[in-house]
Amino acid sequence: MTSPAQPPGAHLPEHPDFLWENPEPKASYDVVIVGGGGHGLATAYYLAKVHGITNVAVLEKGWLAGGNMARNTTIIRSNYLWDESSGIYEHSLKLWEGLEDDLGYPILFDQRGVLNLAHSLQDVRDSIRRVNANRLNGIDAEWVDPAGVKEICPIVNVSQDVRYPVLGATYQPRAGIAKHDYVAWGYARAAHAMGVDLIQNCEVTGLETAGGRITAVETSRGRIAAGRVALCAAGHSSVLAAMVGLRLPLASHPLQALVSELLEPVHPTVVMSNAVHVYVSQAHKGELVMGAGIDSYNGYGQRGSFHIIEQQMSAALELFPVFARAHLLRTWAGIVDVSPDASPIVGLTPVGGLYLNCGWGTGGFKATPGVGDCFAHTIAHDKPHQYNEPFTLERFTTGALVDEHGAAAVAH
Amino acid sequence: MQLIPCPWCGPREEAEFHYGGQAHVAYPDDPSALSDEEWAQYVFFRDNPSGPFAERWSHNAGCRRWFNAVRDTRSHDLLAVYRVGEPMPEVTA
Amino acid sequence: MNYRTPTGGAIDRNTVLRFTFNGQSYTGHPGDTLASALLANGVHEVGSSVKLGRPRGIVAAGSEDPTSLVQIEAPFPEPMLLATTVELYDGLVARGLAGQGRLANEPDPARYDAKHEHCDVLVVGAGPAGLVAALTAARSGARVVLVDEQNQAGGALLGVDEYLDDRPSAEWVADVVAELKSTPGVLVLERTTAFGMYQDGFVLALQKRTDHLGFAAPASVARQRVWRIRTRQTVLATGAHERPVVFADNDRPGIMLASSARTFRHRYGVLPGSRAVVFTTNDSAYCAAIDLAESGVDIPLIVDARASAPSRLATECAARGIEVRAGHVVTGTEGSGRVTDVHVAPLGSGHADTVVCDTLLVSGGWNPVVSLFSQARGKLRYDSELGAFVPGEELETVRVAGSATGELDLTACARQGRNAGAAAAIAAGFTPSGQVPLPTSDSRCTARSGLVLWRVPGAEDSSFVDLQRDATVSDVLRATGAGLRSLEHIKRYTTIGTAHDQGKTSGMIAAGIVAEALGVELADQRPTTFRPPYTSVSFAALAGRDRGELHDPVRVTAIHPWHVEHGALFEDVGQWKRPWYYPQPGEDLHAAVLRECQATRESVGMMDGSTLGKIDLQGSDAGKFLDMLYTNMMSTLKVGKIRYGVMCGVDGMVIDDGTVIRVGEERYLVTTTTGNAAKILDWMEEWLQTEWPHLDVHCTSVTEHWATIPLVGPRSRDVLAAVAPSLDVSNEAFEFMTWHDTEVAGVPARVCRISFSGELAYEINVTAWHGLAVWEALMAAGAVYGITPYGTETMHVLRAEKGYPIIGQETDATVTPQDLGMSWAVSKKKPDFIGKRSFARAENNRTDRKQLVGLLPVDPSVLLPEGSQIVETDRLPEPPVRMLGHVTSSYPSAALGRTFALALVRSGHERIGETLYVPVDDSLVPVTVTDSVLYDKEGARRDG
Amino acid sequence: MTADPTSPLAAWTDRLTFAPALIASERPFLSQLTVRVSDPDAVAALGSALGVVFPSVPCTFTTGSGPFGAVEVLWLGPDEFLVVAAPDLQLPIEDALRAVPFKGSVVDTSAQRTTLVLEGSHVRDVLAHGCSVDLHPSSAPVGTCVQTLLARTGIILQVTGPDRFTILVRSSFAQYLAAWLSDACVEYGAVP
Repeated sequence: MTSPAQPPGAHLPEHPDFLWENPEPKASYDVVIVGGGGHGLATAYYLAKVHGITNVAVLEKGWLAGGNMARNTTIIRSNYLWDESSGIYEHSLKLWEGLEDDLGYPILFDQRGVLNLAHSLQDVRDSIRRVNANRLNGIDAEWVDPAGVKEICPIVNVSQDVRYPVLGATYQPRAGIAKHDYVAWGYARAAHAMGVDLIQNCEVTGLETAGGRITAVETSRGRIAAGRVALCAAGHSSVLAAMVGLRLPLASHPLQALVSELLEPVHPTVVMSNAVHVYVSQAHKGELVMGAGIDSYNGYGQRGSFHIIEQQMSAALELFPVFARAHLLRTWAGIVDVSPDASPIVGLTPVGGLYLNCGWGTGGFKATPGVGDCFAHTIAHDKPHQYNEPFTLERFTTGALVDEHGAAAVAH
Repeated sequence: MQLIPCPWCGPREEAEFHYGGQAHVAYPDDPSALSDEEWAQYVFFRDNPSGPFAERWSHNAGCRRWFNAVRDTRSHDLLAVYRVGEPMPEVTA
Repeated sequence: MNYRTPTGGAIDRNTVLRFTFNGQSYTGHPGDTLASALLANGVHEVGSSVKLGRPRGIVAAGSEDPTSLVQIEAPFPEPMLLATTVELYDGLVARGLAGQGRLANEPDPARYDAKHEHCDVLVVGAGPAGLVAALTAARSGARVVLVDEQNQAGGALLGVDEYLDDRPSAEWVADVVAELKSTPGVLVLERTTAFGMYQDGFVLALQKRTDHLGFAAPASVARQRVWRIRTRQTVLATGAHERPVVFADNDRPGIMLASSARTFRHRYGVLPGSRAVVFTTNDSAYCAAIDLAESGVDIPLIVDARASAPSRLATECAARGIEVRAGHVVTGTEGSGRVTDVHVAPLGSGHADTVVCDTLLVSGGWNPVVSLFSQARGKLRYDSELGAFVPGEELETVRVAGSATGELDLTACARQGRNAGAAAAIAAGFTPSGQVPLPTSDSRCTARSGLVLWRVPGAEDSSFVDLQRDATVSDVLRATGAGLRSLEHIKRYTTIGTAHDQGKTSGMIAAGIVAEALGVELADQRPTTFRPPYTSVSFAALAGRDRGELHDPVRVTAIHPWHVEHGALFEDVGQWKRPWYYPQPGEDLHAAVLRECQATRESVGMMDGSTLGKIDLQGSDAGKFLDMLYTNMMSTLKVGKIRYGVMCGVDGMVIDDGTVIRVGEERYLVTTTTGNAAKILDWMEEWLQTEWPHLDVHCTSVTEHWATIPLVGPRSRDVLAAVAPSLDVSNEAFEFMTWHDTEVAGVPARVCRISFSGELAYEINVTAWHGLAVWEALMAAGAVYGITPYGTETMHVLRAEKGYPIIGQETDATVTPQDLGMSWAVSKKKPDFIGKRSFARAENNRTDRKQLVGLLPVDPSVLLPEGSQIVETDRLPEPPVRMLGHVTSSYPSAALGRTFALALVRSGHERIGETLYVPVDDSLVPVTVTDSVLYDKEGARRDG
Repeated sequence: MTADPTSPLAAWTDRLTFAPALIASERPFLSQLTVRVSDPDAVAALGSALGVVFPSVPCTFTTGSGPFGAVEVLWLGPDEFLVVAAPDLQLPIEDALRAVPFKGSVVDTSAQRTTLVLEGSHVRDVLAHGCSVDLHPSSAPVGTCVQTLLARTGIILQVTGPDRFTILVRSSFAQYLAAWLSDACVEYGAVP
């Protein structure tokens, strides 16, 4: 038995597959990142790697990557409508493409493509509009007709004799999926290796300011002085911001997802359908991973309503009749913070040294490398990176919104 | 699926209701007198607490009445419902 | 070899069922599961493991089994079922799986449904505790639902040969069930698994209704049903699962939980093998040993990890020639498929003996089934004596009884059931009548918890923690060695507990092994979260009957049958089916639409506009209210007149448009777009009820009360005159933007003179009941003019030629009325209206906003694809290319004799006359920017 | 030239017998008026005009008889009622109601919804497949009137007898409802 003073497992030898240590927090850091999910870990990694800032702590109230990172359906794509969104998501996708080598860690990034189905004439117009915008922005995108959909994903029911027939789809071949835990662990391992402290079971209970500048964070493990503080706590951003009197245009909602048991490969790509509210991929091991629309009400309870799942299933079976006898194995919910224009808020705040990264709604996972890089830049230079410059808090005052509801109505 | 106690129809399943976000956000008396910041606060910014939250619901599939509720956003438990115009009741979460 | 006992078991020995497994033919009996039938035929090896390909068998007798995954191939392919939960039927074809199932290629012909059920007391589990709880509640007069996942009640009693009150336990069970089933207000659901527990007493349960009938399942009966149970009070009598102990090579077929072997013996009349070693940490396995020995199984040895064996049971064993070795453990097994030898050694260290056997029965204690309790947000507590998490608190509406609490004595379990049933009934407002007598068992094994032992030290690479995930003790140590400290991380790193069985038997052991590895106390650890569903549920069951034509309601107008009969193709607009166009033989979309447009512009056309939203507003403040909702002034509208209006959200973006008719001094009728009808009514109610309750206005939807028929074109006046003889249709008597009540085709009608096409046009409104007849009357009256029905596509072309936007096509939540060129519809006089303040924001005052303009391809035969982007230069630079906007609508025009488009273009209003470029495939199409009104700019045609 | 009316379920007329599960029948062309009023005196006066006491208890309906014969008044909301009477009375009833001075509104909504009567021993079972409201007689006695969802459509549901219900459904959803009922009754032996 270990003595109570030692943290759990402190007696263990270092393992060849070592991921990260579990240090006691120091009294002070140059940068404290609140939230040890994908975004927090990626931000720490790029701060260390790109900007040489290594006196950094990532504070996580539970276990690393145990929030939305642990609960998402891992879809990665960059086929957003507006230039601003294309910029940051495509930046992210390019980083994904080199991430396994960069981190030296397997993340099972698999560019299997994504189909976004259109079910109405207006869906078709919107889809073609987005494809054209994507191409001019240098993003791979094509419009495929129902036969093309069938060719890419043979199990999609493209019969025109159904309630909401598939009229076509946009296709982004470079889109794909990755293994979310491995992504988080890869970043954590690499950040740790460069000297970042990863501190779990450390809940931030207060933010300390002096003269309009952040000075420290209060935590369940004591006060930690900080030159700069970066908030990366998707779902709980409003609660943290409120600690310095900052009100955000966010609502935190449950977002549910589910998996089936393991099945022989049937689904070679990722299919999303905003109109019937479902998105599906088949993970490497064989389980079908599916998500739905968000639950309507604000909630921090990490649970949603089952009728959302039932509706999602009836939609899924219309699109994929072969799923009838697949079985639901596990359901869960994350907490997504949703902004009025379905775009994130990434940048400076009225409090000096306090930086905000929130409002990703359902799009956070795919942005992980991109926002990590841009947010690290923002923190290091006290100035936004070009790709997060449009995503200010001020846009809600000026009206310069980046309305991505069309791209994010269902998510992801 | 939660039961939501409509102040008129009694408890009904959540699917019959429409969520309306934060309650007691009054339309400004004179929007033209507000600064852009103040107007943005009204249009876009909302409280988003983890804990009791006064919010609006409409019994859409039932009596179509809007009402207010205090709900604990951590447990999703409804702590109180009250009619529009009534003050927010004291609740213990 | 036949392992069926000569007697015993709840099977029908007189009936033989034939089935095929892994290509071999076998027989079994009604009452068998696939697992028991396989065991009866001596088949232990079912499939192989997912990662290592090791042979895997049958470990447990119920839904907790971690290994017996099978694929059903007939009657219909179904993946990943447990052989232990598949009831045998004649003709079953199945095969063992290596971790992955196969989906059918063909559509599932079965029906599925859901049913709501309400009760005062729900009891989950029909073992002794659940039965007594249900009976107690039922006798109080409460509405009771009892669900149980087995095909018959009894729970743990099904797997033993105990006597209750001096008679076979089955008789006691049958009596209780008979009383329950004959009590009004009681519903007993067999083959029904409560899989999810949610807020406010909402419990979901899956009933397997026809699977056990195999090929004989009636097609008209839903195969599976999701019960949506809403209960005031719940008693969870969900029982306990026996758990194994982890040791080297603990995964071979033939290694089985001791109580499960006993279940196979007593419930199915099947012996697990001919020579079985028993390895236990507690008393309960002794009963299995004695039972099996009495049934003819050679039991050479009981290996008891405890320092001393229970003396009475040891004596009984000795009398049967069973050796009991206390203080010993199984350290490993041998066998190329099924187990052939086990290694037994003293706990700690010492010489290992090898014992020959074909079966190894294991008991490592009991895990109360707390999944539903945890889903109900009940807190769990670690019971160190039991080595398991147990319910740690009482909830107001959820009680736990029986072995789900950790209690193992039958009478005590029943007492808990009685108490819980009574308490639940009282809490639901009922008074229990009398006390249900508690049964007493003659069981040999006094239930005591034993030694908590997670694993026997040994070869870590072959000590399996999670048999289905092939996760071993090595994997756990690799995870802790990697620096992982939380159970959740280790679970994810090793995948323990995430397989089909969701860790029912492995979860607790994994937690114990992790705690040992980390040197922490389990009591300080938070158990990993239990998530629904408790057992897997087919997608089809969850989709229920919301499939095919019932997937989402198809909304149709009163005139719909005519459209169908006349060959219309339909467009989905929300839930509505709207005629898109009416092709004549040989016509495609373009040909039909050109014809429809031409007929309408040159003579007369008509369409079914019934889907338009219509809202009746009454009250002294109706005008004031509309002035707040619309950007333009409505209160000044005169009775008898009509005005077009635009609505914005508070953010100043256009949300809807339509016409406002002033019906009376205090009465208006407004129309909305088809897709927004419900939203706009809700929008009005929201403002009225929550913001301006002092206003005297009431809104009532009349969308479906009225059938609406726009009659359009230069001959529309003639057609109208023919069907409305009492109406003066002259331009003077019936001006543009006015309405008249009259009779059309002999029925009361409101005729509005409005135009969405630029032509002379009337909109005829009659009750929906008369819509079809009036439509036919108009067709008849217009025949002489070649009246042409047209659909939404022609409607779109006609309005686009006039530059009228469609909300949702020209707009996308970023467009203001000014952007649409509708500053004329934005009141300068009104002090306020919804959205007005937003117009003053910086972004709204940029000069380079995207504005609605017309585009004429320089080549008049080129049709721009809708959704095309627009650029400034005739050559594309490297991406990202600056985009000026996009094409919102684009059509060939009969009236213009060319193609044209509408587009949102940055600084569009200033660019009129400029040439811009539209990338289409690999070319850039030059286009000229024009005003958005392309047809009849002077508006000469609307008066006919 | 007078146009004949067609009811929303005209195409289903011969297909509404879902025996032995239940018997359904459309009662087309009933006079229906939506009344919005909250002042209790006005409510009483409107009732007097029709010979029926308006329901004061939420989720109930009342019946009465007066100048327009048998009239039902359904509670739809705290200030909203639906007056239902025999066909062809909507205009005189509207006039009679308008003759009462009150703050509120009267709207002829006769064709907005159609009416289905369901009777039979399995009627509760069938409804329970799509309706989450507890229809047990102890919770929903005769006289109950709820607006709720049945499967994926909104309905007004009246309990009019021990095994008898009346459903009012928006006209455009009526065929969906009929198809849904037809399908739900298969389980109870009806031949689709």
